[in-house]
Amino acid sequence: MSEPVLSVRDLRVEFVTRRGILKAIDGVSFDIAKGEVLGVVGESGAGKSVTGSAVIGLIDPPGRIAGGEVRLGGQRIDNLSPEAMRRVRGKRIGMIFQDPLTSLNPLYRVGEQLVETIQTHTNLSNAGARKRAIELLAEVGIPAPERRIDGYPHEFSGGMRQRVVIALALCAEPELIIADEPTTALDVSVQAQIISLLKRLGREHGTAIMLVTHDMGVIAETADRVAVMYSGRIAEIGPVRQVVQTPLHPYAKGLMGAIPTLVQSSDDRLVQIPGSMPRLSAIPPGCPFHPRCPHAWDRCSRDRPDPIQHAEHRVACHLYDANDPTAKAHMIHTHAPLEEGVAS
Amino acid sequence: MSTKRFALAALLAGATFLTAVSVEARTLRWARSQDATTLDPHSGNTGPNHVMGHNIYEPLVLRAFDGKLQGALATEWRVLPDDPSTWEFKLRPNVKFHNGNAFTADDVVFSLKRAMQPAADMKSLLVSVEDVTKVDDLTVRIKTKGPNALLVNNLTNMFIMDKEWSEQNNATQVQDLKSKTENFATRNAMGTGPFQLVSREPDQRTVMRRFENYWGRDAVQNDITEIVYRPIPEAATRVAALLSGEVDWVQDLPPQDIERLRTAQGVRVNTGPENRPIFLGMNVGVPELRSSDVKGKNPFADVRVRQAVNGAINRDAIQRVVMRGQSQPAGMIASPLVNGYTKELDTPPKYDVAAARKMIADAGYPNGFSTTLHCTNDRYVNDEGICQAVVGMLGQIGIKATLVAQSLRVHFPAIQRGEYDFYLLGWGIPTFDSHYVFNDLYRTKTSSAGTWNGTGFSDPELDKKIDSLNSEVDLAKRNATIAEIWKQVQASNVYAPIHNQFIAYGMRSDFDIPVDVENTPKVRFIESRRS
Amino acid sequence: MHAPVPAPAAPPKGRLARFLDSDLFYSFRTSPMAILAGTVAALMTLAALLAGLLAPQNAFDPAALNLMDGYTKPLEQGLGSQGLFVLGADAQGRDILSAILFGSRLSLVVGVASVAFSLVLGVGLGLLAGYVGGRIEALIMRIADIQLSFPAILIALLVFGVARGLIPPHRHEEMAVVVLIIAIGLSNWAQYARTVRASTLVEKNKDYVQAARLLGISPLPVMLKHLLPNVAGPVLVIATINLALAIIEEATLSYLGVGVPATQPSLGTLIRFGQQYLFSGEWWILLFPALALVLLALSINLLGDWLRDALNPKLR
Amino acid sequence: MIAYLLRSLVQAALVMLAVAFIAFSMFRFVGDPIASIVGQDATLKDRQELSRALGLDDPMPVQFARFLANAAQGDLGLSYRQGRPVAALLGERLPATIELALLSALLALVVGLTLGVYTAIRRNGLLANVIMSASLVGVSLPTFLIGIGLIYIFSVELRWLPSFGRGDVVRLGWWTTGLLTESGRKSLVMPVVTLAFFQLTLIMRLVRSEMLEVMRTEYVRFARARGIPDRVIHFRHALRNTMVPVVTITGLQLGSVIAFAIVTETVFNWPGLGALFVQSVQVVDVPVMAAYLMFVGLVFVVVNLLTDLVYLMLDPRLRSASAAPAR
Repeated sequence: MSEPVLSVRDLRVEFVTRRGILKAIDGVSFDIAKGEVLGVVGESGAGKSVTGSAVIGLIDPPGRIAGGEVRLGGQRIDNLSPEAMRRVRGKRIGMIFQDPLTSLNPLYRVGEQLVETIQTHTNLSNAGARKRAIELLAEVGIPAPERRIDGYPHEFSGGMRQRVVIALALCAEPELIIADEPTTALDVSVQAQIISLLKRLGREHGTAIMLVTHDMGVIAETADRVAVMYSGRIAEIGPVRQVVQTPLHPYAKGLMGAIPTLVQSSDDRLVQIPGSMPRLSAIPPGCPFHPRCPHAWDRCSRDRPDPIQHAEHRVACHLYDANDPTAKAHMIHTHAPLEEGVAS
Repeated sequence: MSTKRFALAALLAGATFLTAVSVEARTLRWARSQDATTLDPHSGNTGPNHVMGHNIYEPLVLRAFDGKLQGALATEWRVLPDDPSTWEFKLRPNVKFHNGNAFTADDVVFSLKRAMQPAADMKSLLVSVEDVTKVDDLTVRIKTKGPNALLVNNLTNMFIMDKEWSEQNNATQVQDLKSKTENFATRNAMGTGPFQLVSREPDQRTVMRRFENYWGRDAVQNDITEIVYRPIPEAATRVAALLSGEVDWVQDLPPQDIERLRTAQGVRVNTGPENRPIFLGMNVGVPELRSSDVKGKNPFADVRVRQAVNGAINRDAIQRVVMRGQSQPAGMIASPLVNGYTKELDTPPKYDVAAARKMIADAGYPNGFSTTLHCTNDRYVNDEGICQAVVGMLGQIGIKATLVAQSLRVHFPAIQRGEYDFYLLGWGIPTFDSHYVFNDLYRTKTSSAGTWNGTGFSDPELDKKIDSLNSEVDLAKRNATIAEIWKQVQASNVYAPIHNQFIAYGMRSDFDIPVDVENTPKVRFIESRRS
Repeated sequence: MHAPVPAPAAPPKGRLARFLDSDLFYSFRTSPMAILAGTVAALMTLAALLAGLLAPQNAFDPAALNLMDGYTKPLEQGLGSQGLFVLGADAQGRDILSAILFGSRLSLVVGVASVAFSLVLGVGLGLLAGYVGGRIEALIMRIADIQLSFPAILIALLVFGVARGLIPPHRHEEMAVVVLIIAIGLSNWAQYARTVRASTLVEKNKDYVQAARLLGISPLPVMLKHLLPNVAGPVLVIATINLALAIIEEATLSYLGVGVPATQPSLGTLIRFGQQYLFSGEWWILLFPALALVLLALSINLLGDWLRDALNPKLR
Repeated sequence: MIAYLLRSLVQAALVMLAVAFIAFSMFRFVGDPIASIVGQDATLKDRQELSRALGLDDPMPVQFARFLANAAQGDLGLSYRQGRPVAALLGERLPATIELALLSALLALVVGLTLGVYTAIRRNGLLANVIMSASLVGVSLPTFLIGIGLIYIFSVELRWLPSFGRGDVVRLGWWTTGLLTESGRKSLVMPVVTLAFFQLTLIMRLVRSEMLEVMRTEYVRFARARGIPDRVIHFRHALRNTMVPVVTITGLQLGSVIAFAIVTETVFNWPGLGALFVQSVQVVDVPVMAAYLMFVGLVFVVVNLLTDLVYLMLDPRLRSASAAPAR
């Protein structure tokens, strides 16, 4: 297998506050291959967006990258100088923000913003950059781009604006696109269009895409692999089909239960997880999920689970620790469907 | 501005070719708190207006820095032996106006009549005049309605304009503030004085240039070629300007700065008495004070209360602290320069708080009473400070006075309307005669007399005596009446005299300008000192 | 089966304890500038309030002054009363320390009262504008615009002039403080109105307000309950900063000679008097009141500045 | 857009009318206008005649109507004190105040913007913190104290700069300027600095907080995510967006500089409108005060209009909204 486009190892991001150091991201590792779409899911506050920001180097004080490494095409980028990192942004990593209404500077024509970005990363002349901008707009499906290029953002509809945002992210044909909740702010009808646009672009350009969202539907439809985050850690990561259909981590199970359209389990049960994700300032020791976990036993509140390769999944749960003799007992006695998952 | 001045200067040089001998230009930069309201010499009877007048225009007679009467445009004057109601003035020959016109009797007749016009503020000094006639080119007679032995005293600020210039420029009528037009003479001037007007920007600056054909040029003892007069209302700014050398002369130096400036490098301070007593007036005429907690009666109507007020004022402390020594505590409303002044009368009432308290109690106010003291804050030397001190002193005898200090523009008319219960006033006496004091301050208020009597004090017997002074030609007899009146008004205690104020001129040390008793300094009398 | 561990119940805390644990107090505790400013402001306010007890002399009672103490230098004995004058005496023999205490009391009273006045006025008008809308809103906000564009000092001068015309002359002095409060208050209300109106507009469009409307219930009481906590922060910040402005404004009016009576000098009046002695060597008459004024205004400004940052977490 | 302008003009006229009414009515009762005309020896009869001639006996509405009618014709009356047409008085004083106000506004704007941007970009820098603290001291210093202090230091002690007035001015038509002479330029320094000080700190703090606000917006983050250099982000994206709210408030602030000059002109004896106003207040010179207020109102209206235009220029959203309100 060729080298992944993005390789994140043991990434840790901290926020220094008066109540101590908050660990927003704590030991996250994952890869994204060329042309692959990695979905990152989790509740808000789980650290998905922070992971995206950390990769592109947009963690602002009081936040900081406290450890680990981020490699882009094999090159470490987490320790680059601000100026070098700036040149990576937009050029090699594109980013799409959640709200197209606020992502564009309202005082400049979309063409100006496109040309500015293109010229930042290429040596194109004004005319050349404008030509390229029109091509980009056409590519993201904006009708009459020659005309619309001189429009102001407020003259575009929400979906069209998100297309402009995508065009902006594509300006320099980046290897990786981080899409942070790209459809959340859009109408349902528009969401599908944007998703298919993203998929098409990823396919055509071979761009790796990190798709951050809390919408399992979008993930299931778009991603090749998916990472489930909880309290700044990856609870489970694996191919989208497996993770969605046979989640291993108790949290993932609960999460997948929330997608009735995709998980057509026989009894139509919608798994609810009692409680809520802890605040960053109060992450419990051991497994952060243990207070809510129906399978938790004393070890869970003591040892932090490391990711364990389990079939095509990697899961951070003591239940799957083959070296722990008690683990199996806890699993068997509590949840029948899990056995099926493991068996298959 | 500078180009305009240059053009004017060039024009001037052309007109007066006598100035071929070049003299080194020397400018007197002169600052004072207020500006003249107009240059029209007959339009407003105020000190700042006369300051301008005395340098551009000239009267027939004037008072020098020391207050001595001397001839200006008149060389001799007398009452006609056969007619005590007619004065004759011999005019100075070979006098030229700034435009080259010769000064003649026509100009005098024109100017005096102009000053008697209804719109003229100066008319009150000429009420006794019936007619002015020309005898010949250099002789003028003034006929009065009855004998007026002191007429000449009333002419010291009566300026003579060029008749021809006035006619040419439509300035024969005194500037009338009722009509919405400006008089040519408001901002232009044509006199015989030692300086001629170059430019005037009201409230900003007035520039005058030496008149080379001035008749008295040889007697002038300085080489000042130009005057730049600038009003600077803020006292601190004036002093700063003097210290920093931006002005040469500050005409009204605050007393507190005198000591410091005396020791400052390059600055000279001259002080001296002004002919202007400062005093408090008490309203005895109203049945009930408007501002008092005593209802149904007027405490000031009781002479014991007035005596108590007089006795409660520590004039020495005011002189020492408020005035920094720049005043002479007074017991009468007349400076030593005034006819009728005596040292005995001027001895201030004894400062005795206990006695004053007793008098107040005797009058039926053992707990005192409240009233409002009205005061100027922009007219006299430290006027507001005097009033503050008085309020404190009266507080010690139980009179709770609230101080209201405001501009003279508000203060003076209210006095004239008799609206105040208790007020501060100063009284300059340009005629140097007691009659001016009696007639305006003590006489019963009518349309032409008692105009500044805001006390409501009225004594018909006294009025008769005051009026008799107008036509009394026997000076000895007249002086006896004056002494009699003084005795009577002093006993009334209706005013509480405080002091005669001194004024202080601060200047750069290459000037030495003596204090003018009328505070209308005439620059031609300045003796130059070049360092 | 392991029951989920219940979240630890927070121990019940008193109001004070909650305040002491709040972000606001933490921010205060860790900002040396805020502590310093708060201490200075508190001390000056306390001293001013206790002026009657602390001051060696009743600076507002002319009868208590001894003219012969005039111009006593700092730390010297007066010639008249033989008393010690720590900060010297002015031209009337008024103890500068006492004058500053009494003067700051007056400045603070005028400042606080005028701020309260403009706050009530501005919040009321802002609510009215935001809630009623339409022409009334347009009118109020237009007036607010105009008010904001005219400097407070000019408005205050005008109000002062009007009041002078309406009040009979012999009552001018007793009314002076009230007039001053109204004059300054009337020149500062617009900011409150703007802030409150903006918040009201936001609140007005919320679902519960619409629901109440549909149900025919007046949404105003509920709205106020939601609204007031929201605007409390910004209004408090504006009020603090305006307090400093009001104190300066009062000083400026008194400096221009249209403020309080000279026998009851505020800090501005003292500076006006003191300025006359700028060159004559009696520096203490100007310097100490000026320092007191700047210190008072600066400490309040610092507090306001800190408060704004502290209440606006985005800035942290 | 024309309707928009028309509405602005009508509003402006209403503002002017209100200002005129306030200007006229407030000082009508204060003091005694007659006192400023006649000298100390005026008789009661003189006073009554004068009162009649000036129309001071007429009912208030009549006086106001007369005042308005005259003002509309450019006749602002005759100064009670100087006996000269008020229009001429204002005209003489106008250049001094305009010159002072414009230079102060320019100084306040340039320095305020620069420092505001600087302190926003270097939020936690030492110098930025020093500047911010200094600005608070500046806000806490009353204008008159700054003036007094400057005079004491630079005129009295150092003798570098003149303490009062405009110095020599050059006349250009009806305009006068102090910029063309050395003494004129020197005279401008301290009043301009004094007047600009307060506005400068206000603008600086406003720019800083608005810019910080803008720097937190999504589009700035997005611009950073696109690799746009900081310089471009600060000065192209953030600054222009900062300018939208700043322009409104700054515009009004700068308009008020003219009236703010009251105190500065008094301290420096600057021969401008503000000093004239204070003098007029002291002597109850109603026509001058009324005219001055109307002038300030006019400045407000004009500045407001200009601000609206700049606003339109800066913000395309408004532009299209006003061009096609139906959208």
